[in-house]
Amino acid sequence: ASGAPGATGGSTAAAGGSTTPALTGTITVFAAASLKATFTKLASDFEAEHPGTKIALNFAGSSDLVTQITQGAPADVFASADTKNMTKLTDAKLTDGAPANFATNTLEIAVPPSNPASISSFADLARPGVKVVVCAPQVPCGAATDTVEKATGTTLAPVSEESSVTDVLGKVTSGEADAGLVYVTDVKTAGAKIKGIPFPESDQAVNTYPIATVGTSQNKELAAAFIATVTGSEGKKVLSDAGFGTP
Amino acid sequence: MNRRSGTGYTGIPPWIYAIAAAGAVFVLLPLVAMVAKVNWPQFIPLITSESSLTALGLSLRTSATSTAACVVLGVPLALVLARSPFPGQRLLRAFVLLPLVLPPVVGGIALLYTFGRQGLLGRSLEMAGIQIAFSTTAVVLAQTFVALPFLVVSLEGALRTAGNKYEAVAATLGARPSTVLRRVTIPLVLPGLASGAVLSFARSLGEFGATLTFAGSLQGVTRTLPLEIYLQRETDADAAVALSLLLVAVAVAVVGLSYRRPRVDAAPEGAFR
Amino acid sequence: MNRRSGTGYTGIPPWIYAIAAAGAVFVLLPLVAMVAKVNWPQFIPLITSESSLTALGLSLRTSATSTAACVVLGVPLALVLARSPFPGQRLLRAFVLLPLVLPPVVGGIALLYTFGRQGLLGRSLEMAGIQIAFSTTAVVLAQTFVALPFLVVSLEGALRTAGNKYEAVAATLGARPSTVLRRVTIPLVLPGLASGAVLSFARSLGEFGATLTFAGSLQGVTRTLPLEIYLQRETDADAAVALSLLLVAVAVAVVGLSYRRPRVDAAPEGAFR
Amino acid sequence: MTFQLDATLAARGFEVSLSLGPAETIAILGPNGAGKSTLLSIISGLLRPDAGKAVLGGRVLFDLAADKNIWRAPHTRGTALLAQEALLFPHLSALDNVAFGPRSAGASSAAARETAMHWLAEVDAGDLAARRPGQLSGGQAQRVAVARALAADPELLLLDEPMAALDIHAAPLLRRLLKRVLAGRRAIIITHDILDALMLADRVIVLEDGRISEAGPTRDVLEKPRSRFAAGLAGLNLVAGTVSDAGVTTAQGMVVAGHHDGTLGPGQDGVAVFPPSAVSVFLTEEHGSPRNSFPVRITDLEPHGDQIRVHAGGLFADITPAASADLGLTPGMTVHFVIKAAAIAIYPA
Amino acid sequence: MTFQLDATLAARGFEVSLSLGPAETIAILGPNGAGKSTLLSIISGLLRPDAGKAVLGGRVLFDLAADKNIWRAPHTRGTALLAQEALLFPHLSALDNVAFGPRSAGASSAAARETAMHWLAEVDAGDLAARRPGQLSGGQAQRVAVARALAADPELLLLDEPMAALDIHAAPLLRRLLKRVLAGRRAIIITHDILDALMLADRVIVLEDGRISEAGPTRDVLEKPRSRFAAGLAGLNLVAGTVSDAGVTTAQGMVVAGHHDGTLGPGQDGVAVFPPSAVSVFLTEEHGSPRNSFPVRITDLEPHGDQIRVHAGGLFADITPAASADLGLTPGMTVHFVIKAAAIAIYPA
Ligand SMILES: Nc1ncnc2c1ncn2[C@@H]1O[C@H](COP(=O)(O)OP(=O)(O)OP(=O)(O)O)[C@@H](O)[C@H]1O
Ligand SMILES: Nc1ncnc2c1ncn2[C@@H]1O[C@H](COP(=O)(O)OP(=O)(O)OP(=O)(O)O)[C@@H](O)[C@H]1O
Ligand SMILES: [Mg+2]
Ligand SMILES: [Mg+2]
Repeated sequence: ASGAPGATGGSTAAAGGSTTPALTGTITVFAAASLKATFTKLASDFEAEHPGTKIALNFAGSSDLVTQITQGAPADVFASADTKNMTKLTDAKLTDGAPANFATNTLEIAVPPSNPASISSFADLARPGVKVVVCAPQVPCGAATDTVEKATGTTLAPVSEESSVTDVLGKVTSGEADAGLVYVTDVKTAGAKIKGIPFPESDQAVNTYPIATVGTSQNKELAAAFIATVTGSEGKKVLSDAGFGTP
Repeated sequence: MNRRSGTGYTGIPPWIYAIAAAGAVFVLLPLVAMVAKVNWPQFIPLITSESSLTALGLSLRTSATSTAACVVLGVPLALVLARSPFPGQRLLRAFVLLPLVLPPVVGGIALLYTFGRQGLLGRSLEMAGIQIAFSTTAVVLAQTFVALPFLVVSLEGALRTAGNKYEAVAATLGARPSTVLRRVTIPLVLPGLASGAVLSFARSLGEFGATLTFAGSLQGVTRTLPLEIYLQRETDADAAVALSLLLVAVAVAVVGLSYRRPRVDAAPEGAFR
Repeated sequence: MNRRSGTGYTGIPPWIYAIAAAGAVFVLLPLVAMVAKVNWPQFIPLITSESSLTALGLSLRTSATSTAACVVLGVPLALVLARSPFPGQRLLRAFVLLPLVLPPVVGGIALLYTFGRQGLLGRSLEMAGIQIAFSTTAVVLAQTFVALPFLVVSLEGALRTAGNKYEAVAATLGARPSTVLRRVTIPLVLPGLASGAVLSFARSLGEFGATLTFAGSLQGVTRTLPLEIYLQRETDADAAVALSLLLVAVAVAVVGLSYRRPRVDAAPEGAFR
Repeated sequence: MTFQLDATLAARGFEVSLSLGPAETIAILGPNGAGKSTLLSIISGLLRPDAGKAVLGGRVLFDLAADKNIWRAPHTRGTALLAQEALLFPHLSALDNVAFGPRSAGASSAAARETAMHWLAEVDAGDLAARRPGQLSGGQAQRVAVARALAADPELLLLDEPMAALDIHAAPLLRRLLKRVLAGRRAIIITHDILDALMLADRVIVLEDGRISEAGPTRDVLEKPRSRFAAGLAGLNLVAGTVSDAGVTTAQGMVVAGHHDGTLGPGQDGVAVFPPSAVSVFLTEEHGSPRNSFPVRITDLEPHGDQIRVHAGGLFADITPAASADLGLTPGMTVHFVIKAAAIAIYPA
Repeated sequence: MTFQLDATLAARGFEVSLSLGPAETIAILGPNGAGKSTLLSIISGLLRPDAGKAVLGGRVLFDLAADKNIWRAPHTRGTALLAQEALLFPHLSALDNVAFGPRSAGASSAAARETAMHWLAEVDAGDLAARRPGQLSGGQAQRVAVARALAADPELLLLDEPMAALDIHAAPLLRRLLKRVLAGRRAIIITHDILDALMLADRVIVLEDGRISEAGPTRDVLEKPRSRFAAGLAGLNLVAGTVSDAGVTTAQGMVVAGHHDGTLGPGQDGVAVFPPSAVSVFLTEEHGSPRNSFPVRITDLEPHGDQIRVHAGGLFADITPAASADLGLTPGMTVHFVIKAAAIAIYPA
């Protein structure tokens, strides 16, 4: 897997440099909502680089997107926030070729800037009286939380198991909860409204973002070119600026 | 007229039935599609699973409570809006309707800003020892917030349509305003009030966004059936759809039962005796 | 009575005002809290950004269209439910109400199952060259689906409250059912119809879950203001709240304008002349 | 070209059959709750009887025989109903209310308004044209409602108490208008005023308890009433019972002596009818030439023209105020009503 | 302990001031739209006048003087209103409708129902107790509404056409009931029937165009009417104009000769009043002893008792049917109304 991005990255550079006239038309990219900022930037960069192309972006939760694609939505590219949802699509034989992983994300403890419960480690979250919110096990960040809990042997007693990272973040930024478990990238986006506390155990649960061309795509070439941009150096830069790790 | 023995007059042009049928089909088809998708062998264990039943119980309890809260708060609001003209009435009406347009998630955020620990009232409430966030109370608050406009609007329409003739008669017979309200106004607009309450209940039962944002999602405490469905969807959309049939069934039962056959004589004094 | 010169009788007990005030505060406080949180220097560029304006325009257009669709489909449904008793009427009413209880996301999935390419009707539609999902039409369909019950329920309440005396009179004067409908029924329940339409419009304007699932979120095509707000919230919750103030402002304007001062003489024949 | 009706409605104990000539007007009289409004509702199609049939000028309005079940909708019947409540459309001006019928019949807006203006003027309500019903007084609303029914110009006009709520000048005016309009027209008028029947109707029908108790040309019914109600209308006393040689014997055993023409056999049902002016009042039982003397308890005394009307035992007597004062009559007193047999007419019930 | 009212309401051209003794009943008469119902609405508190004051037994009902602005709510006024429409509560049985007033006054449920049953029986509607208003006929509903107003037992009873829609047996019955109930009670009754005024009221007030045009003891008003309306009530002809030596000169220049007692000076406003029986009808202008002969066009002929009433030129004459037939009178003809000056009474307007 580590070789693939490099290879495609190279071809993208070639495509950008050459005057290949093949890249025209429009593709629709279905991307996880957490990719909004990065993909918006990548898409506009791509359009600038390849005049005559248009990248339409459709953001929603990864599972929503999968449902939409399996129900025949006109998607060309699917970028998922976890491998589980991508697997649903490959199982349904709706991808064109194997998905490529283009980013990773790890958990971080988020606390309000004042850190009212004085959290400094993962173990602190299990202290009685600390109001912790986490993601529900059904969603990727919740699965990751579970993994970390198992790995550390710490059992959390959350006051709420949210269905998305955004909801966890919302509880922490509003000061409702004392701490929450979210992704590094979320802490970064939230800026001053939140303080991130990294913890070493987060390595135990790395979340991977895969991307793939949808089998029913009418413009696989353009789709492939966009995927190349995402997985290529330009994509890496934009993604890592946003806090994503590289797979 | 002809309420009992005849069906002499129903003034509905035939083409109205055609459109009504189209409308009904439009609403029913998606339900049929849902039912068609259900994987029945998987369905029974799913809806009888502990988490589903807990969520259903919580949903019914909180929806009933918030419907009651809507009636308590909404009937006075509708009365004031329909009966006593005052400056700023239009503005008040517009504001009361706002929870309708706010995307529920934003509504939830607004509630957090108000009743949350750091919110407008939160601090005072916390001093008073009241903790709302992450509790079942929060669920009820969220549901009441989104469902209240339904009751107010449909009741106000009914109150306006009914007019206040009978209330005035009651007053000339010596009835105090409270008596008039209890014995004349409310009984007369009962169909409107029932519609409103059913709408509120249904909206509360289906409420999801505001609850998620404001109250969180903890099994048995704040995870209502819609939240359970939403989570279920993360892993299996078809299962989520199946689970929502449970919600649908509950709603059909409640709505079906709450609209009794209109009383034979509920209509105002017959004109054609 | 006393519609013109006097304010002789309004039968509202004083304690009703107190509760109404409490209700109003409950609804208004979260709005105040929202406004208080707005970062004004950031607000103006945000709401005037191209994506916001595109989304707002799309929202207004689709909501207006779906309100019209609700009126077209809902008025007949309400008439049939209110006026002509038939077997299975209660069941039909319950089913028409269902979109209210379905969590919107599930509603969206159900619509996909119906009108999607793989759906019940989707195949036939596709053969006919019609693609609905992920188009602006899909947005309108989703909004109509969730907003229709509002119109039906509030109009049915008003129709029942109004009774059919005047319709019968009109028929005895030789008016065909269509004429009765146009010149008597509709004008008489105008307040109820207005409430219903306003509710539908508001619900359409705030619609989010079903649209996201069924229509997707493509800028300029299907990304309405609530979807824009949802996406905004991924990055900045406060900005999302600020953006929803735009929605609130639009709604207040529409509701405020659509409820005109009730006509001086809209109430039935004065009893106390 | 006649109108023919048979209808029963068990829930209201209603069972009536009647017919109407091409240009005939009949008046329906009867006590409250007799079924008069029910009759008009059935004819106009607002109420469905349990069984029966109605035909208007060759057109079947309804026929509920088991194998037919024909039911014509109200708007296709060619009848127009002025109901007992005015029920003006609250959202239309008086003019538009009256123009409603012509408009529904297909007239242009301008033509309909012209017709409406004409009828409004006829009922002396021309100056109210622009008002909404909510701004009209009771009598004004009633006039506009009458104009609305007349403007519909139906084949059969149904008027339920058209004179209700009118003042003493408007009532005669409307009565005259109706007389003019109804000449050469088919109409059924419900009224409590015998004057309306006399002036407007060719025939009267007395409805009691959902059945026709009397029918015939107005004068005949008033001169020879067979029911208590019709006798009351005519201002006559009526005692019903079984005919005997002496006269009429009531169920209570009271015997009213009177003259009858001999065509009546003993044992038949018959009525004894006499005017209140033929009744004398005595304080004690006198034995004179009059053969009828009944002890009765006075329930009331009221002025009646320049006489005093004494109500007692279901009968009434008209005497002069002077006589009343002389006798010191007061309600509650027991007196004797004395009637000469010669003043009493007896005929079959 | 009197009732005193002053009120103006510009929108309806209403300006009335009246007072009522402790146990007095007054009847309000007047044409449609005169403001009769408006008056009752103002008294009962359903309509707010622009200005004025009302006091009932020492209690101020309203006082809208600039510095006061007192306004008592309807339910605290001690008045009960029977409005022109029955408006029975549609969701309550007849019994509960009647029990509504007593219940509101604080009676126990059982006591209120007992009172209600009593009043229902009084209006002869005892058997309708369990019915809903939708199941009552027009007249039945009216009776229940009257019972409801009476059961409220107010300090001041306000009845707007209580006899409307009643049949010929029910109306006298109710009239007698009201007479009994109103003895020793304060009440205001609106009616179009002079008999009601005669039997029930101590005084009558004639309202025209929002103003009192006549007031006084019933008999006085009927014997010496000053307004056209009151003359109509009394069944008299009335011509208004300016007094001259010869009699009364109308605005149109017609001179009606008659006798007056000399207290009237020329130039004053006066009325000439004469009964229809004093009017003779001639086909041509005759010069005989009668000094008054007016050419008029017949608008209508109608039966009136055993006479024929000839309407013409705003006046009316009663003649025998034989005379009418002899003269061949028909509407549209021009005839001469001839009246002996001695039969004409002239007095101030
Ligand atoms: N909707 C109804 N349901 C049941 N019974 C009714 C209904 N309406 C009227 N009735 C009864 O039917 C009978 C006839 O009523 P209808 O209205 O025809 O009387 P009516 O002759 O018009 O009397 P009125 O002179 O009082 O208007 C009455 O006994 C009345 O109580
Ligand atoms: N709501 C209203 N707005 C404006 N004018 C009105 C209103 N109601 C009545 N009027 C007018 O006020 C005047 C007095 O009406 P009111 O009802 O008092 O008459 P009334 O004497 O009771 O007549 P009736 O004998 O016909 O019942 C009428 O000219 C009427 O048209
Ligand atoms: Mg009737
Ligand atoms: Mg009136």
